[in-house]
Amino acid sequence: MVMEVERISGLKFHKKQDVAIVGAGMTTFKRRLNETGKELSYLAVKQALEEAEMELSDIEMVVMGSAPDAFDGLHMKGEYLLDGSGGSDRPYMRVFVGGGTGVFAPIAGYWHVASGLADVCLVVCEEKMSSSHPHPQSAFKYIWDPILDRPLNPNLIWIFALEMNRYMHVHNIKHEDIALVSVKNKANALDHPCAQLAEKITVEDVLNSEPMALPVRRLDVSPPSDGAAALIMVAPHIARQITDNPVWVTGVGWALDTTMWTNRDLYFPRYVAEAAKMAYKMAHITDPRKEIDVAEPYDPFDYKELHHMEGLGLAKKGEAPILTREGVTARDGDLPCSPSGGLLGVGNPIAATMGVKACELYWQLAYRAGKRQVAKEVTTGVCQAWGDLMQVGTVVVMSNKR
Amino acid sequence: MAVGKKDISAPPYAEGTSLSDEDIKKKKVTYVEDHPNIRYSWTAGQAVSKFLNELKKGKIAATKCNKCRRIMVPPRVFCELCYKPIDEWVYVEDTGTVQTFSISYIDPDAKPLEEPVIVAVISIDGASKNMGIMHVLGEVKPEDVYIGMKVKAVWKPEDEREGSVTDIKYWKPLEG
Amino acid sequence: MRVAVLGVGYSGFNTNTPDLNWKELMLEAAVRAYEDAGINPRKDVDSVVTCAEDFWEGFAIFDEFVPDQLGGVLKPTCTVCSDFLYGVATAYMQIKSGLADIVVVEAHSKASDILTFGEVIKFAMDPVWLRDIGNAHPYYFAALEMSQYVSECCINEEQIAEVVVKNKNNALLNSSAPYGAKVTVEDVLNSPMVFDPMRKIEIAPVSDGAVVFVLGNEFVAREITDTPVWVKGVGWWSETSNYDTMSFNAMYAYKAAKMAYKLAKITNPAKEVDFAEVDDRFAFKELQHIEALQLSRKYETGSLMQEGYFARDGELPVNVSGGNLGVGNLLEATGGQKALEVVLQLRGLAGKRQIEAETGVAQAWRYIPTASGTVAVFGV
Amino acid sequence: MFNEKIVDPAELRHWGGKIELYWIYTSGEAGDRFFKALRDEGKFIAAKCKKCGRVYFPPRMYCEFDFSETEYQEISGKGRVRAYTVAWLDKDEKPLEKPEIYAIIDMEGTDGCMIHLLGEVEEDQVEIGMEVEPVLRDKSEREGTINDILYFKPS
Repeated sequence: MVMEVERISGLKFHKKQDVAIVGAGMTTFKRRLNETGKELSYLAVKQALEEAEMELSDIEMVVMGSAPDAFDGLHMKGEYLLDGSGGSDRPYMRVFVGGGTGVFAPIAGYWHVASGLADVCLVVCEEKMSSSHPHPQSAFKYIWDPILDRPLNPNLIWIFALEMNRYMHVHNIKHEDIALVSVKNKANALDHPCAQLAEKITVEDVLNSEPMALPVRRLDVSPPSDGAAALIMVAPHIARQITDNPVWVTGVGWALDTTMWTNRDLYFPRYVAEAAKMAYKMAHITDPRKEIDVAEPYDPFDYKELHHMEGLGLAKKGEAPILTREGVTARDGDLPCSPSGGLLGVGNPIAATMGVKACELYWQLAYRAGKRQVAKEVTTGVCQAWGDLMQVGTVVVMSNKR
Repeated sequence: MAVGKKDISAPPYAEGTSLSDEDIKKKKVTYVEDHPNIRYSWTAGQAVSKFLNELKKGKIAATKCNKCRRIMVPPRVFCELCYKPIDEWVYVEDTGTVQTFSISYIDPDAKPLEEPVIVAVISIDGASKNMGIMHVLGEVKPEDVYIGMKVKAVWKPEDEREGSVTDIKYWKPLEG
Repeated sequence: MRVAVLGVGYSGFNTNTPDLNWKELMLEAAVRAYEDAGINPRKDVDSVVTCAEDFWEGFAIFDEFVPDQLGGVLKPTCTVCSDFLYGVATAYMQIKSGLADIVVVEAHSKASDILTFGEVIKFAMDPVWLRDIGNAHPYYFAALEMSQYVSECCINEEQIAEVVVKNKNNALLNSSAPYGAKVTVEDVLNSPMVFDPMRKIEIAPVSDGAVVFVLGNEFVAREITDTPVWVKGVGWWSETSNYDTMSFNAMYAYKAAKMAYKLAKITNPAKEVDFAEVDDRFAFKELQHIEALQLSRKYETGSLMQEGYFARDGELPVNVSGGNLGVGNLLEATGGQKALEVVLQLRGLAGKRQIEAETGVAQAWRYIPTASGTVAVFGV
Repeated sequence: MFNEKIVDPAELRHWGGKIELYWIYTSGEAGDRFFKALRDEGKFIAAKCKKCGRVYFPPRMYCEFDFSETEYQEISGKGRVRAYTVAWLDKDEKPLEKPEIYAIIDMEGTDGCMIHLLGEVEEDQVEIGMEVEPVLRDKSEREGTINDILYFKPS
């Protein structure tokens, strides 16, 4: 018989030290870049080091986040990207939760510092999707179960279309309402110097764009890109030396749902809800809608931002489209969502989307987002990513007050 | 440690060198093309082997957990929620309900398809609620598909079946 | 906050596993580990860490196929693209940072599913500078390193043959080591040379298996057992990814060991470490790694090997389990098998190959073409 | 965790499959410079760190140990064998028609090295410390890849 351990309560979240973010950087996101993955990582790290006014020798440990090896076309791609990410001659580790890696890598950075093993940890995310042929999407053929799914010749978009349709059906949401997210984010991206697909479009443009896997149309989708991003996480005594206004990581959470994605109702992302529960508990947030000032929910597809807002508790189930229509999620709204322009506007180099999620949230809370700075005063924000087969939720809560 | 309390109004970013597909075709930059021969033979294992063998016989096999009382398709040897071995194998119907669907105009390589494919998550009759599989629909026009539609499997002739999920050609609307 | 090993489980190790797919293989190891720890994974586990690389499995995102069989559904579950011991390090940090009280670490090898093993290793090489050169098996990369090592450290063929002889004979006492054999130094020296100066018998063939550890903080450990095995230190280090800046001398293992020893407060490893399980996927690597772990001095290791210093009944036994030469190349589970052997020895559960020990070290390398590795120190 | 298992090998299924993708890898900023010089002029280029002075070969756009920029400089392309191996097996572990000699070659005027094949030399004549020089493909056949260097031969 299995004996059940009596749990010691109240032990959780007793970390060795707090964790602050003091620098971030990213490269432009483009359909195809000449730089190798290593060189892209280097460019992003260089920016982050510059912002923090640090040298590479100040970095103690490195965390790499990068999604499938099939994109860059390298087995053990973490090992390949090592030197460009500043991993030469130091502890270096790659973490991976599919598309959720962009926000998961900072979580791994968090435990490197919070455990006391490192005082300065560099987090780098890179993706070079253009290497994969015949099309970057072809690499997604191999995310399916080789025996149960792959014989049906699936395309990655299928799974999103199926989820989107279910979401629209259950809450009776119109495509027009969902398209507003694409319109908003692509317009927000006009202010992002790294953006690949920033443009002013209308709801009609989205609804009339080329069908991919209905209900998903071309403009509902973020583009595949090449790019990299970097973030520097430090212990409090280091942060103090660098800046008067660091941004603190106050909560992290992640959760992975069952592999059998066809066995659950897709209308609600319970994996995000679980991850958010963990992060909010840690950050002592009880009413996210009131306590969160700015959010960067993961938006590889326009409906996904809405879906994830509901998972994050920023909107009630089925309410996210209404908030979007009312302008609440606009950059000058009460709860700005994806002020960076998100993946829809800036681009979607899978893991490197850390640049528009975690890095953007840091910049917003540090009041360094320039033209993209949200109108309202901000203290606490949340960023989130999703990954795998509708499975992973990764959530980071940051605050500019400790 | 470099110490300097800075005041940056906008974040820095690094410009990469953008290339077009033309640049590659015209060899404006040097590159390497690789077509590796990477092959696998994935072991189906206990549950999936049995599932495939039963498909060959024209039946959909499922497994049952007597603790949570779920009947699970695709079958597995353990219940992932109770974390215990399954209790028995049962057969489920080859009819079901469309949970959600999509009309796909692209193939796995994102190339356009001449005829769209209708793909659906179908919850199988006889299994527990929401126990679905992903498959394609046929004998139906895209505009006629709706969530909640009852469908039935159309099997390949017995001599063409090979113990694969494609032994079911597609699922068609169940009349009446 | 100290970190303890609450339970271990494994499946294998076999040359092939035609009856179980990767999920069922992981399941078998996990169930045994949970039973060993006496916990209910659905209730007690806070976090699950899997160590896997996509192309060892044949998927684009292997992380998808992990949670169910480990009891990790809707729990914090993630993949570390590295060896099992990196997973142990991750768990160590998660526990120390208060994110989790109990963490499960898993790694496995389903190498028998890979039909083109050489092609997969080649796929790890830099595509622009290295991958396309010549037609040989990428084992040549290790042979180049061996060539430099033997000339630099004056190692002779007999000393390397001795590693093979020791490990293959040790493996005969390990029922889960499929490559055990009664061989002599002459047998080895008469065997075919395939990557001069490397012989075929010096290369560990692949095998299948899974290893699962349940790790917990000291409060949980005290509740479960009076004599826990502690994770005293972990270390991991990367030299570089470029062949031109690599030391080809296991500097990664030296630096990783330094980090682990520091955490474990070990100042004189040669005295304080009782035994070690090191990566010997190529026979010469064992000598390199012993040196890097500071268990012997440079230029001495080869002759100590010949004197039986590292034998099962020697001063400082190394690879009592049979090592990779005896158990096989377990891909990312390599460090898992090493750590498993260390824990079994420390708990007195190693059967016929049991030795007397209080502190053991497990070490693994990230395989061709890398210069990264990891070390963990366990003790009672 | 198994109450029963399939024992009949004929009932146990396997599913074959190939990764049907191909990849195009750009040589990158430093690589492009090197391969264009090699292809068009038959020249070898290395990169020197502006800060620590380390000369990298293969060249790269950054110094991996201090992340400073590098400057490119021409080198002779000659080198000295540091280590070598004679490989008899191909990537499927079948015998190669002709054994291939791989070597780590320390490149003259740099702190770096190159891993490449040796040619125009018998297996038993290769020595550590041997001086070698590159043999390039005919200019008209060069493609701007690493195989524009056919092999290194004793000089």
